[in-house]
Amino acid sequence: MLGAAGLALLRIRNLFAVVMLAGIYSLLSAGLFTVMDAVDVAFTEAAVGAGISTVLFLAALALAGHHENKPGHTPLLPMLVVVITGAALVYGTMDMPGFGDPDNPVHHHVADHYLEESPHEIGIPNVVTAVLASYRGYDTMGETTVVFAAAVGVMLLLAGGVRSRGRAGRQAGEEGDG
Amino acid sequence: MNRVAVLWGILFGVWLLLAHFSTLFLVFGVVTCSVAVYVCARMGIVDRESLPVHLLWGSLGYIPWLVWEVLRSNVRVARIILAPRLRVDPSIVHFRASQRTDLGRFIYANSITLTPGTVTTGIVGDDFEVHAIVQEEIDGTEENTMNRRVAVLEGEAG
Amino acid sequence: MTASTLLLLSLAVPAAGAAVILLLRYNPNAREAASLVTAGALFTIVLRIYLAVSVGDRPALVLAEPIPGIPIALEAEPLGVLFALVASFLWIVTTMYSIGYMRGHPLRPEIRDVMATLGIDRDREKRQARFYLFFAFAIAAVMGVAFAGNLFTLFVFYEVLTLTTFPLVTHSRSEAARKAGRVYLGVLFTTSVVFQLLAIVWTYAIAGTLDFQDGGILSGRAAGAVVPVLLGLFVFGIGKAAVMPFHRWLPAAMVAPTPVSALLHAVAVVKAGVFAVLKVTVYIFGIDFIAATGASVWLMWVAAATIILASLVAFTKNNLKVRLAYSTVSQLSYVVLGAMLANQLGVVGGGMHIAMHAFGKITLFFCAGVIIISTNRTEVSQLKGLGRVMPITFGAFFIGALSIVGLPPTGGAWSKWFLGMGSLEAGQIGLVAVLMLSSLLSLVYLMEIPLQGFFGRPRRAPDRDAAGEDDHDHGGDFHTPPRWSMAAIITTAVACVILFLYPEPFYRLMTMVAGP
Amino acid sequence: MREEIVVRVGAKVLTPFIIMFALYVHFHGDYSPGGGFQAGVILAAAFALLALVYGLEAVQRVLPPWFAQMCAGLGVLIYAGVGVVTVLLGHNYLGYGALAHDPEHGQHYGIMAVELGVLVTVFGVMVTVFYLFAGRGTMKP
Amino acid sequence: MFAVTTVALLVSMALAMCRALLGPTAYDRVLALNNIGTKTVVLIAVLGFLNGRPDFLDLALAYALINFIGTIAVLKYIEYGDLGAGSRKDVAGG
Amino acid sequence: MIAEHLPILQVVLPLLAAPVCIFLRNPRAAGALAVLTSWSALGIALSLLREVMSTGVVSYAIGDWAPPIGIEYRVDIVNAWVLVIVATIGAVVTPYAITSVESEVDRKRIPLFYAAYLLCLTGLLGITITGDVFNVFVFLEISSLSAYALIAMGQRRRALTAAFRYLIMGSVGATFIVIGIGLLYVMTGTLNMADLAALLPEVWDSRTVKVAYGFLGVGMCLKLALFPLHLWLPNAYAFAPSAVTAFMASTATKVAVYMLLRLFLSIFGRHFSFEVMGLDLILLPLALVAIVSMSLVAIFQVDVKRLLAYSSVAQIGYMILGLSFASVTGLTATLLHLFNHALMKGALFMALGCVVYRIGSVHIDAMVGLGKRMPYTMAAFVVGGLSLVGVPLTVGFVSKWYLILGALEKGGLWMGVAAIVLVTSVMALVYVWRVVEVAYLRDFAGDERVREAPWSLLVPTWALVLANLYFGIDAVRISAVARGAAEALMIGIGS
Amino acid sequence: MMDQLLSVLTWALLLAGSFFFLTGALGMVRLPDVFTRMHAAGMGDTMGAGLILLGLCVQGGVSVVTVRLVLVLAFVWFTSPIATHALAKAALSGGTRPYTLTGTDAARGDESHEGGGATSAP
Amino acid sequence: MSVDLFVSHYNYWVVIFLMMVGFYILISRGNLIKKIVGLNVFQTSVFMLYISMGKITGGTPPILLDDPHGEGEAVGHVLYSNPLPHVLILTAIVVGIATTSVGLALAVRIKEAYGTLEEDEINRVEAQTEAAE
Repeated sequence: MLGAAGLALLRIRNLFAVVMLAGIYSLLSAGLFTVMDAVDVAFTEAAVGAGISTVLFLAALALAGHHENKPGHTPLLPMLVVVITGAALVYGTMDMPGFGDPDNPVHHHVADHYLEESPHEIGIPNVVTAVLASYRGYDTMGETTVVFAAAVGVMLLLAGGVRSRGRAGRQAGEEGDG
Repeated sequence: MNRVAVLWGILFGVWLLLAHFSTLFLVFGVVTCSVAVYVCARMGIVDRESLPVHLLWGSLGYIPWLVWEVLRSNVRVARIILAPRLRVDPSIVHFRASQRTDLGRFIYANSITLTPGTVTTGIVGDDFEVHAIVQEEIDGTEENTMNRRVAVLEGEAG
Repeated sequence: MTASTLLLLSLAVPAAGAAVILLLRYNPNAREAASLVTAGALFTIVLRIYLAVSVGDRPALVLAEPIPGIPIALEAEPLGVLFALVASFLWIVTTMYSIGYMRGHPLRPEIRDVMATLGIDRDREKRQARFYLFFAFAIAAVMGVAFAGNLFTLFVFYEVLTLTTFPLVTHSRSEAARKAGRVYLGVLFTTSVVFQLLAIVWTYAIAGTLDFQDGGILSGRAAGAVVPVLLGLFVFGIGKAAVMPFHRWLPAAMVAPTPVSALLHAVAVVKAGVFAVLKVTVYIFGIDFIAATGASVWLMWVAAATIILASLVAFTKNNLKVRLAYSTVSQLSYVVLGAMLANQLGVVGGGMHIAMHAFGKITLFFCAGVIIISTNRTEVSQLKGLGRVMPITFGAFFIGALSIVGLPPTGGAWSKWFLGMGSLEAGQIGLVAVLMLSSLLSLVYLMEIPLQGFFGRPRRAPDRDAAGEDDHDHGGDFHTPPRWSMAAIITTAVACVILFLYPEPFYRLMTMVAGP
Repeated sequence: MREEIVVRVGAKVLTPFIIMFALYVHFHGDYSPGGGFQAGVILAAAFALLALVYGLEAVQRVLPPWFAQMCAGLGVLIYAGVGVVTVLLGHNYLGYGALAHDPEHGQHYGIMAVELGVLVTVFGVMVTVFYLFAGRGTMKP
Repeated sequence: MFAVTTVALLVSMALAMCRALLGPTAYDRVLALNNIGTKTVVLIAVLGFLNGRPDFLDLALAYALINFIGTIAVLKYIEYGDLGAGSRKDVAGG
Repeated sequence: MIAEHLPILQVVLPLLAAPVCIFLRNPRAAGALAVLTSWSALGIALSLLREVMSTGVVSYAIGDWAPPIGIEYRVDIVNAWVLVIVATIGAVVTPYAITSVESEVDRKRIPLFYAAYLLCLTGLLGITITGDVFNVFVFLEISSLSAYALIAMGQRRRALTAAFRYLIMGSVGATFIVIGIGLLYVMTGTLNMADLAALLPEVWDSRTVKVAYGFLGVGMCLKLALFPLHLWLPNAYAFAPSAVTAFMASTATKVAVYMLLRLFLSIFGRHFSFEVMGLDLILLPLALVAIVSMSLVAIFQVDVKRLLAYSSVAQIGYMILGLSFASVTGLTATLLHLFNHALMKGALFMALGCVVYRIGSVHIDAMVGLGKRMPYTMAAFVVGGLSLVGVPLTVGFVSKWYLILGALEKGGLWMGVAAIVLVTSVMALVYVWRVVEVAYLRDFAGDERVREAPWSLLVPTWALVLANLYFGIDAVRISAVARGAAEALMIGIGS
Repeated sequence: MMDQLLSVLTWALLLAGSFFFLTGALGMVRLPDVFTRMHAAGMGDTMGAGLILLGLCVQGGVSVVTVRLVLVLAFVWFTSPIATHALAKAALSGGTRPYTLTGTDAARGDESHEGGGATSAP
Repeated sequence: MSVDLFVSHYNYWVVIFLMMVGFYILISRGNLIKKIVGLNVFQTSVFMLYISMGKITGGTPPILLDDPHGEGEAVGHVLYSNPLPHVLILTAIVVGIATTSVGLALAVRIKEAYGTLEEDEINRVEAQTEAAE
């Protein structure tokens, strides 16, 4: 289903529809995350995908219009790149431990510690929160900063209306819309 | 002010239902509800429309009826869909509703939409525009049951 | 004052002089006085270093260490002292000369007009200041080359010299000057980076050091085909030695003002090149090592070919300065040849040729410059009969030419003699023939000028109107040569003769280098 | 969109619940999925909803853009500040053990403070970003 | 039995997905999005029971609340072409 | 007490300053804060380097959690070195930005600009200092996001498209890195670098690790703009505001190169990189093609900023070339060139910034005769350019020296590599000299009012220029540090 | 006994809910235009969700879980008609003509371009 | 390639397929917004890859069941999925939305400056501008 959504995204040229499908994609992936026990992730994906992302996309579309041109040339090169990348990944997964196997190294080294020690060390039942905010709290701080950086970036780009014209001469086209 | 308190109470009730029960969370609950209520009050959205406490009693009767209506129309629509030949005859109907307040219209419009087979597509003043999957779904008169019941609901609370 | 302090001063004095020049850039007299004083001071310093070295002292000094194990170090050894002595002495003379020359040199008319309308003479002064400034820097770089204590230092100052002379070459900023600047920088830089630097790093990779040492640092460490290849990289990489096919920059650089051509492109820059070749052969490879491996035989013939070909080209050139430039190309390869002979006599001959050719060639250039500013003539064919108007100039030219050809009673005779002997000792009879032939050629193309000057007849009157003020001597376009310039010409011409009579200091230095 | 009865009333009714729910998600992050980030997003979404219905101006009267921007920066300061406090208390950066005698309590406090920082930043950022996108269309004279 | 329900939900999601893919109008896709949203809410609820950890319904709750915002944004986008407008007259010029 | 917290302060200080910049709202105050912050960052970086040189690896466990459990900051000589590079450039460019930015960015946006700038600095320092692979990704994104915004601040509208392209390619790179990290994680169960280095040898044979290697490599190469993946760089540098270009060009790609070294040599280890994966054989041709083709392209550019941007791609080729030698000397060259290239590109772009400040363009035709009008600026450009070419007595020479030495040490066909390096220096001379010639050997024809750039721009520019000269003359110390770092890298992190 | 009863009840409710969901989904595929499909979708939203959640409530008994289920249900029932209404309105303003048996436009005409906003004034 | 391999890895492959679809959209489409959508899909799929790494068959979400202050006897026999990938992906999602918002802001600005969102049209405009200069 996700694949179908993805392919549809590829084909459809009405950006509005694309955004809708992207929303569906996000919804479905959130469902998948739930299936795979990642409730926190699903929650986040839900909040982001359904709440903010769609709204932002629509806002951007409102400013930028929603029609996409037909791709002009046969995209052979991208296809090649994608096929190679995909093949490499598949090749790489060959030696990966099987899906869901509890003996995988992933589940032992550090994860064991989190699951076994966090009740004593931190004492909250949601291990994800414990790891997020304490064991790897610094990552989360980085994450907060990333979000902040995004805000700074968007403010730099969009605040204050139309920019003053630079000396180097900017062309028309900007005059048309604000 | 009264309404604010009521809203606060409702929110806090929901909070109690949701959250763990401990001192800490009670404190959090108080904070949470206060923040929510404060923001809503600032927005000016705590009023008769958003907090129809006056309809409480009336709705006790209305909701079960509505559920029943929903069930009935669900079955009707299911029949249409499952029929080997699609027998749809969609149309859009305009009619006047007899509700006096926006709240009443809101309830009526939502009730119409909630019952499958009919969708409110527009309200201008008291002019309702409803799309129905088959013509017969709509009883587009001021005297139809739902209209009357909503009006009664609205009217009871004054 | 210790000798090593003197080394430092030999760099610092010209640099400080440059700073003073910069400060005094709007006051011509003070500026030029500063130049002269600096030049004199430098010569004194070098003289004192010479005195120290001639008694066997080897003052040394480490300036900095850019790369661990490879410092920028100065060391005075005889060959370097010889070079420094020549360069610093000639700087005094050239400064004198250029004071006259730069003031007397008429600007290109279009620029003069523009400046007149604007009422600006400042710009010209500024450019003259720039001239002296970079000149001083270039001399500092030359001193660095001369006293380099290791190959790396040599390379550093070699590059600095290239860069500081670039503004001098493009002094006029005309399209021709820009083009010449491109060739100049392009050839010198490309050869030095692509071949020379490669050779240096390679040497370091093999020997683990770059210090100049008696007997060479590579001897015994390198073997096989590496040696001739490496030597070839050095010889071609030192583009300033102007071994064909990398000689194009030298004629191109002739667009520079004549003092620049005189000092730098007849003495300092090109001599830095051949000097470096000598240094490399003597102190990096070691002449015995080269002789033993026979690595230099093919390069001897390259040098020989350059000698002959450049002479032939010189024949065809009508422009006086360009002809002199090709003559220089040819003469430089004498030194290279001397180095490649890899025996005592060859090295002594090469080293002495650095000095002898310097004095001879600078005289010629001085004369050419005087001719240019006095008559505005640049082509050989225009000079007929001028000798009678400018007897001193053409007389000096004659003496200089004799020195270049290698005829007594001038210093050039000695170096040619040693080179010839060296060739014989190396068993290369063919090279002796080459030397003879090239001397003959140079005799012809150089002697044509004074002979035409004295005995030729001007074909027609100069086309310019009488200038008015300075024409009491002769009609038309003639300006009296500046006195400062004439003094310089006489000095160098006399020196050529003196060096024939008294070549002792240079000979002694060279035997210290090459062994008895 | 004030004139759309259905949407307006619906939004009015739902907004308090959304806000409350957002904060619930935040405070309850220790026990169930959720936390500062999700809460921030939902909270911002609530304001987005209000802005959609009542227009940007009306919302900005309640929640001015400068306030949102300040929130965005403040959250980062709170988060990083907790780290600085622990450093000042002699522990390593973000070593919440410093915040109370009992390290477990310290962890609790630390996590709460930090989550608050995340909430504030995410809320501020999302609102700011939304304001900017939505406001750009009407800004033109 | 939860499994059966899950399958039924998945099938109906797939059908809705078909609608999303087929279009033909953008509104069909919005409808599909909306529908899939509701189904996801229910699905998450059911999955909670299926896994024996039914206490993660907050997620469903969040969805129920937020999905709605997206649709409102769509309406606003279509009707006004600008998400920030206060009332219709703000965008009267187009 | 503060001394032991230096590693974290290094990153947190600019991070804290960034929101404060926004609160200040006053351009001057924000600028002053940024300057102060960047200088303290430099101080911290220097003292870290000193500490590491004297006591060895410094490890800082964030949140009191011992390394594989929590996130670790791990400073060894290599990243202390890179920290110093980044902090130095930051400390020099920030004061420069104060004047430069005023003329190129809206006054209203200036505090935001500094916030983004500081965030970018934070990100770069964070990437460098951390000992946790996922943390790398997080800070990578901090720096990238702010960089996108900063680049888009350029005056011409092409800055926008340049930033967008950078965003797309940068995000792809970051995503590839995430994939790579994920694959590594799945094989070992840890994210800590030292831990990974210890655990990886057990699973070297698996195809997953090899693919992870590939993805990390490609992702990093996208970020550092190695030749076929460099498409975002020229325009991004050409159209960004001058101060941003100066900062980014001298730090961003350097940090990416550092990460590449860290990943390939410290984590995977040189045995795996060179003997199993044949990294040297893959990188060598790419680096050579990058050097030659980009130098060629640079020769034909008419926009000087873009010219230098292409030259940057070529210079990155030199760094990668040093890596592909797989020897201590080669790595020393790489690490030195990290520093040296930062110095020279910083100086060059800052000089161009001065030109932009006065005449608003760096088109080569606009720079005619500028040597007279802006003597100090153009002199800075000349020295920087000579350094780029690799003339002795400048830093550029030192790194080139090691590069050639590294090639010659390997002998045989590597001679050719050395020759290519040398020939491309000549190409560098050509493109630098085009500008010099135009600026000095032609007469000025522009606006008579054009004069020398203000001191506030010249002083930082010349600070870097003089550093170029100083470290070109006295490179013993930095060479020693670089060699020490190279040896540390070759030994690997685990043992 | 009680347990079994509850089980059966849950089964029934879940199956009924699934039925409505499936039917609605089928309708979404079969029905001719977006408006008619809305009706089908509405089925899932109302009865489908309602019955299933109710079934889960029965299974969960009186607990925090049930509270949440009820809340979810309440929100779904509350938001779904609003969303549907919004969508219908958007579709109409966006210029989609409702499908009719006769093929003529029974409702109002096509009056605006999408996203343009010039619909009838309130 | 045995059946075992397929059974235990098929979901990775599905995820990889999705990833590649996103990647393809990202690099082949000329429309800037579409590119961002592609980036989103690409990233989301990578998240799925991570999450599937963390899944343990029969595991439950890593939210501990027993009271943390209790004796903890339940910890032993309940199998929890690995929380670490979840944490990482939470961070990555946030990063993703941050990137998206900046990308959209850029796209909006590009639209304003060029009047189009198509890469080839932008290139054309730029080529014209350059020619005019």
